[in-house]
Amino acid sequence: MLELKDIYGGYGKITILNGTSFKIPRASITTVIGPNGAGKSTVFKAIFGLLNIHSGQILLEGTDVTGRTPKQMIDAGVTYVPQGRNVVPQLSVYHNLELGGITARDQRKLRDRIEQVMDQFPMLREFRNRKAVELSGGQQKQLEVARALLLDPKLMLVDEPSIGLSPNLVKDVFRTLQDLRDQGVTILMVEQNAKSALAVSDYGLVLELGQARMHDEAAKLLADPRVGHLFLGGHIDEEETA
Amino acid sequence: MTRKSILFTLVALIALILVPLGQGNYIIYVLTSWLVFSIAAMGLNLTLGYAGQISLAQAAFMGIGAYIAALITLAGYHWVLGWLAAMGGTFVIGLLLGYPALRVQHHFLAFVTLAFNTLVFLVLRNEDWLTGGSHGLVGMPRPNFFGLSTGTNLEFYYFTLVLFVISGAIFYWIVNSPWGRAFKALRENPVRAESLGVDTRRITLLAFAIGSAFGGGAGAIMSPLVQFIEPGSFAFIHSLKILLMVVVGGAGFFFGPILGAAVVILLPEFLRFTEGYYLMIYASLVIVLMIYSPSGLIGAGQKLYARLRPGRETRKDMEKGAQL
Amino acid sequence: MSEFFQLIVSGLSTGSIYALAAVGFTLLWQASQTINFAQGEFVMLPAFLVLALSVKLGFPLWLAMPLAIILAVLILGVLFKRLVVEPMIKHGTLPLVIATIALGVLLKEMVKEFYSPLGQPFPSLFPQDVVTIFGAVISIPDIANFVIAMGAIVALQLFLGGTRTGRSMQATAQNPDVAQILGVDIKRMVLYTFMINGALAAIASILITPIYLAKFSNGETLGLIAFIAAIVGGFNQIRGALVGGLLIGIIDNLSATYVSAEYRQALPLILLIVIILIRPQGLLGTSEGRTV
Amino acid sequence: QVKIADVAELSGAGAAAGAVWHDGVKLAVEEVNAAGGILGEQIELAEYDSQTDPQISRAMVQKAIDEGTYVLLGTVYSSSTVVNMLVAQQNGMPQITGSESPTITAKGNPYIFRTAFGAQKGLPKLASYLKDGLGAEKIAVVWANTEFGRGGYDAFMGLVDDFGFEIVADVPTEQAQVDFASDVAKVKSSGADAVFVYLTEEESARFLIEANKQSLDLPMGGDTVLISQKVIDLAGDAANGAFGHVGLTAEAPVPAIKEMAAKFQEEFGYGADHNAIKGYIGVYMIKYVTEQIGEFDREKFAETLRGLCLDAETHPGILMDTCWDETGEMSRESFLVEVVDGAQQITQTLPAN
Amino acid sequence: MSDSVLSVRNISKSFGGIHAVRDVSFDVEKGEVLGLIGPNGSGKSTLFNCVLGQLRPDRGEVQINGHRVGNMRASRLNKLGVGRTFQQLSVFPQMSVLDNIILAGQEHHGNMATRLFGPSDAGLTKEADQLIAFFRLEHLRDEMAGSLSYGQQKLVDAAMAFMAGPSLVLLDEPAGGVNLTMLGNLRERLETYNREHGTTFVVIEHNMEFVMSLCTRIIVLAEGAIIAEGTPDEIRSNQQVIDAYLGG
Ligand SMILES: Nc1ncnc2c1ncn2[C@@H]1O[C@H](COP(=O)(O)OP(=O)(O)OP(=O)(O)O)[C@@H](O)[C@H]1O
Ligand SMILES: Nc1ncnc2c1ncn2[C@@H]1O[C@H](COP(=O)(O)OP(=O)(O)OP(=O)(O)O)[C@@H](O)[C@H]1O
Ligand SMILES: [Mg+2]
Ligand SMILES: [Mg+2]
Repeated sequence: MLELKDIYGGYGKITILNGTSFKIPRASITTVIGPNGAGKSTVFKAIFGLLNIHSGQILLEGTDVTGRTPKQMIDAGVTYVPQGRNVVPQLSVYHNLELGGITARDQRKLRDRIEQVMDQFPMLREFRNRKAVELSGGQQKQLEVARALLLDPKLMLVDEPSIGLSPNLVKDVFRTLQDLRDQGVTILMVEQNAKSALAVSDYGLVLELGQARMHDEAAKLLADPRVGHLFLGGHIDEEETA
Repeated sequence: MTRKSILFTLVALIALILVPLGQGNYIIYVLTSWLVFSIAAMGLNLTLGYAGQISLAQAAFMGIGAYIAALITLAGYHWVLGWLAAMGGTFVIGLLLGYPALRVQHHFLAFVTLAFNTLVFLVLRNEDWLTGGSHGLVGMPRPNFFGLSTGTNLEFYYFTLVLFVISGAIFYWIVNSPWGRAFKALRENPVRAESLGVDTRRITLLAFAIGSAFGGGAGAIMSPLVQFIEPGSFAFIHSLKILLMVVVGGAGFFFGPILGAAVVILLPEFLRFTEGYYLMIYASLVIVLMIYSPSGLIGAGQKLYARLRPGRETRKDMEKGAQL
Repeated sequence: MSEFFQLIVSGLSTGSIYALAAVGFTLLWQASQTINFAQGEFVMLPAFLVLALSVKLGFPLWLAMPLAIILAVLILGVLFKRLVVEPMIKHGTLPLVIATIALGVLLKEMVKEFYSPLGQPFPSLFPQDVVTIFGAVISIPDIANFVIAMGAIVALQLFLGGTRTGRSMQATAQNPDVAQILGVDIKRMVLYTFMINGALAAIASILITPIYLAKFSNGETLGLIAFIAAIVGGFNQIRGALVGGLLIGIIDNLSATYVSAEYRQALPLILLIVIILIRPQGLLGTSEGRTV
Repeated sequence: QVKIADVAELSGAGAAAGAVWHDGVKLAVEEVNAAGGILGEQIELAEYDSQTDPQISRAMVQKAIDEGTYVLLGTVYSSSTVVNMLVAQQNGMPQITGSESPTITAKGNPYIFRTAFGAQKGLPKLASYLKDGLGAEKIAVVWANTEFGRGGYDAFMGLVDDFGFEIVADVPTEQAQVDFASDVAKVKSSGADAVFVYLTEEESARFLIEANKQSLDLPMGGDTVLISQKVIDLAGDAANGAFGHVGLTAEAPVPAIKEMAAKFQEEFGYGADHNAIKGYIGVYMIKYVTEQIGEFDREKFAETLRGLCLDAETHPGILMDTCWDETGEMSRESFLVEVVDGAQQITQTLPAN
Repeated sequence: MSDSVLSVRNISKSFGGIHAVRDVSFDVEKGEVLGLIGPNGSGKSTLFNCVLGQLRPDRGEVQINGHRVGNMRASRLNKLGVGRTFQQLSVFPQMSVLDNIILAGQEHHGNMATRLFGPSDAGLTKEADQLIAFFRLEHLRDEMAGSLSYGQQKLVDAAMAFMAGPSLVLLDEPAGGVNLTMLGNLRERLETYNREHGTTFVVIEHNMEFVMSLCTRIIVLAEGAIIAEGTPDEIRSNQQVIDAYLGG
């Protein structure tokens, strides 16, 4: 479904990704874990066309999408939920959702979809006419996740959805992602909440120093002592991974 | 200061001492007004570049300073008195102008300061009894210091240079003290700064007051330099000119406004040979500069420097390995 | 009384044109956080385009005016956006402000150098007939100015608030990063706003120049007034800019007459400072919401 | 070769006046050079743009002097001239200015000379016409609140008592003001018999247009600018009926002026006005005075020009008989003009005073 | 008034029709680590902002160390020893990490005059470096804070709250986005401070492991009101809390 081949890239002259390569299959959930500053978010930006890529290739279903703009990525069926807060502050909740579907061809269908996601996150319906900026941190995050669901994407890039969400909502979100996976959507997600994230994932990917270090089935990673080690301190040495 | 920057400062200083030698009166005059505007631009750089408070009234403060100094020297007192009064007066008025900044920001603040500038202009023009109205004030004497005269243009240049160096040193000191850090914090994130104990109110007011005092000081030098002041020289449009200096040079950098003032004042002189087109060329250059380097000349310099260095760079933590 | 009424009427007429300029100003702010200090020059230029087309190239007036509007949309909209705003939009307000100041100088100088440094008469679209109501003389151009300006602004308001394109434009204005991530073609949205601004400026120009005469330096006053009107209205609201424009037109007339002609510029400013300090978001503006 | 500097308002608010003045200077320089120059030396004309900014004009004068000029021409705007004349004076540089503000010759500067007389000389002529010709008593005064307008305003107000006028409306206006609605409304409701208008070109035209729009039916008189060709061009029909006193005009019934105006039109493609004529005269002043003293000597130049009279017959470039007094002020005949059907019409020729 | 560091009395705050906080009262004893949890939008951040002067409550009163803090500015509060973080990242993006952290301490040293005429780092470089080292940010010391990753910024943000040696710290979601190892460090730091300096903490957090292992007492907010209060164990097993917040 998605393949990164030896990506080098970064901010300005600084390279962050140093030969990142991995491959994820269709209709699966892959969770990326790794220390702060490992380059997880940077990988997502690279895929979504927000980063200056020096070399390497990104393949989406076999076609080369390196260097495409975000708009083109959306048209190709990719949506992205970035880290941090990303709502249009002065627009109402409803209009924010509507914007999420701005690229949709069929606007009537979009309206139905909005109703559906509002069922999923009842808070949104309650506050549909409030300005997004007035929502609490977690409410804004819900809005963002909901917005990314609207377009029925093929591939979802989700950067730490759990930040700011209450535990029951995190569970809901994970469940939703699993449902989507079951419907054939491919999901690439970053989570610090590694245990619960890996528990709902098919694959896990450890990213460190801008490189994919370990890539395996989620269950195996969870059981891997080196991953345990990873969460206890120190970093994976070259020999260990080799 | 690093060794490199000390060396640079010394070289620059020597250059400033040597430049006017053998030049005609006009060139010396232009150089002197560059120094004067540099001081005013430094002030704005503090308010705008460091503290992030947009002010479109720097010319008004120059005006207030110039008139205070002019009135005092015309009344027969020594210029130093006029200078101190100009700085003091503009400090206080700047403090008052800072109050709106506590309530409004950005374009609203821009507007309030713009309005203030226009009001100052109107008062200077309409209150003939004090300011001479649109005729202005003429004939301010150039001061003597312990027998040293500043009468000729060259003498006055050195006199201004001394004041420029003093102002520069004070400015450098302020922005490199913890105050400078507080100013920047105010610019970047006032809410957070407040929660960390920075009294943003006081810092905002100070940013205005100090910046204005620099403007007033510059004005006080301007009146014996030009020996004629009239309200039109301190109209709003001149505040834009000073803003141009700060941003073109590089807002928030020590040398920015000095360079910027050089561009705004000296560059038109170099372009003079193009006759009717010089303002067009000048304006186009400014636009191109802003496109190439939004952080001004300093930024452009850094960009060029970076271009000369080798291609890729790995971030420090990416080399060492980020600890978990 | 008739004097008072006269002042109100004249104020509304010029005020409506200030409003056109101010609305454009507000639009650019919304779309790209551009404080366009060249807005006055934007209003000055189209009149000269009309003159160049009709006087220099001999086009009939009915053709020259629409052509000039199209040219204005191209130059002040497309070109300005492509050449100046686009490369800078990422870098915040200040560099753009400076660039627009420089652009204002450039436009002024070009008109002066390539057309004329002297003021030029400008034909009026409307007959100069007057009607007298309650002792106030109202000219046909006054009425026409008011109606056209209102019409343009109402249409714009409907477009922005009522259509998806309009809302995409708003999203672009408020958070371009997010808009981009959602697939809004932000470049196109910004382009639209600049084109609309070009058209508004051209209309304002054609309406106001018969009275103000075409002169390269006209923009200095107009730009300032547009800025002030936009501020009073709140900067983030179209109808705010409308109210701001009208208010400035009237207050200026009244204060020049009843308060002090020497301080005629002062009163509106003082009033506005007070308004701003009492209502920091402007008269009709909405507050920016929670900050923490 | 002899170098002559012209410091003028080539840009900024005063460009309309300064650029025309400069063209007048250029025309005269060409003529003089074609006719063999001054004392056999060709004139090299150097132009300096004051940007209509007094401070810059001062710097430009300084620069012109640094770069060597024989005599200085300019500036037109009084606000600039009052500043830069100090520099010329300090350097002993004769300066021939186009400014008409009364203050300029009142400062005892021995190096300044006018090309047109100050408002204080012209306005009494206008005032007596207002009183005797029109029988006006209640006057509304509309003036530009700038150095230029202030001079005219003060001069006119000084006459009020002598002529027994009552000022019923005193309306100062801003530089580059575009909206004159309130000013006209004020005049209209003041009950004045006549209006005295002392504004620069575009503002005069805007005032006339607005007055026409509000159907203000009062005689409107001014000095030089109000009835200048430029204002007539700009204001169109609205200018009809305006009248005023003119020191110099291309329409003057003086053959030499007509001829000069025709040449000017041919050379630059637009009509000459008083500023063009002033610039033109300025150059010829340099020529005639220098030839009289027989050498290029600034001190002597100034000395000779003070108290000098030049008659137009032997000095055709001066266009009309002209005298300068000890202060640099000048005198010559002038005209009363009315705008009829979009053209200046001389109604009276007034003697020199 | 015994040892109560923070005392909140009947605070209410509403926005338009929304009652974000309804009549909330509680006390925090010196040396306590209090957890504040509750569903999204239950008013936790609003409560913090009311306590710390960023918002003015409609009703009610807050006392810190026995002082009423009604109209007190946040900077005054901070000088009285109250540190905080915001839910949304808030560092100074165009300042280096070191400068960020020094800034957080400098206002607590000397007065305006010494801050102008004294050393440019207010003598805090060493202290700041220690803190930087503790959060393992040495390699980023001179980077602009705005160019750090989310989690790194979060750590800088937290570090700033400690710089002034506060006696009461209010943290709004300190754990969000922070790597688990670092999170362990953060918890350790909190505990050390609490033990050695008797620093009192109030922590809003959705990461239950973090809250439960750190806090001595937990208050649960729902729809603006307190619905439960108790030790971690009590809360974990409180059915109301499970329904409203933890989920099945
Ligand atoms: N805008 C930027 N400019 C320069 N460097 C950056 C920028 N954004 C991130 N970096 C650097 O790139 C590296 C990777 O950052 P990235 O955001 O990808 O990390 P991450 O793995 O997502 O971390 P986290 O878990 O904290 O979100 C970090 O060292 C960070 O400091
Ligand atoms: N400035 C505001 N204007 C309008 N409503 C607001 C404002 N601030 C907060 N609210 C509302 O008040 C309620 C409480 O918000 P608050 O941010 O305190 O929640 P929270 O408990 O911190 O939630 P979270 O865990 O998601 O951060 C929410 O419904 C929010 O929408
Ligand atoms: Mg990240
Ligand atoms: Mg919150």
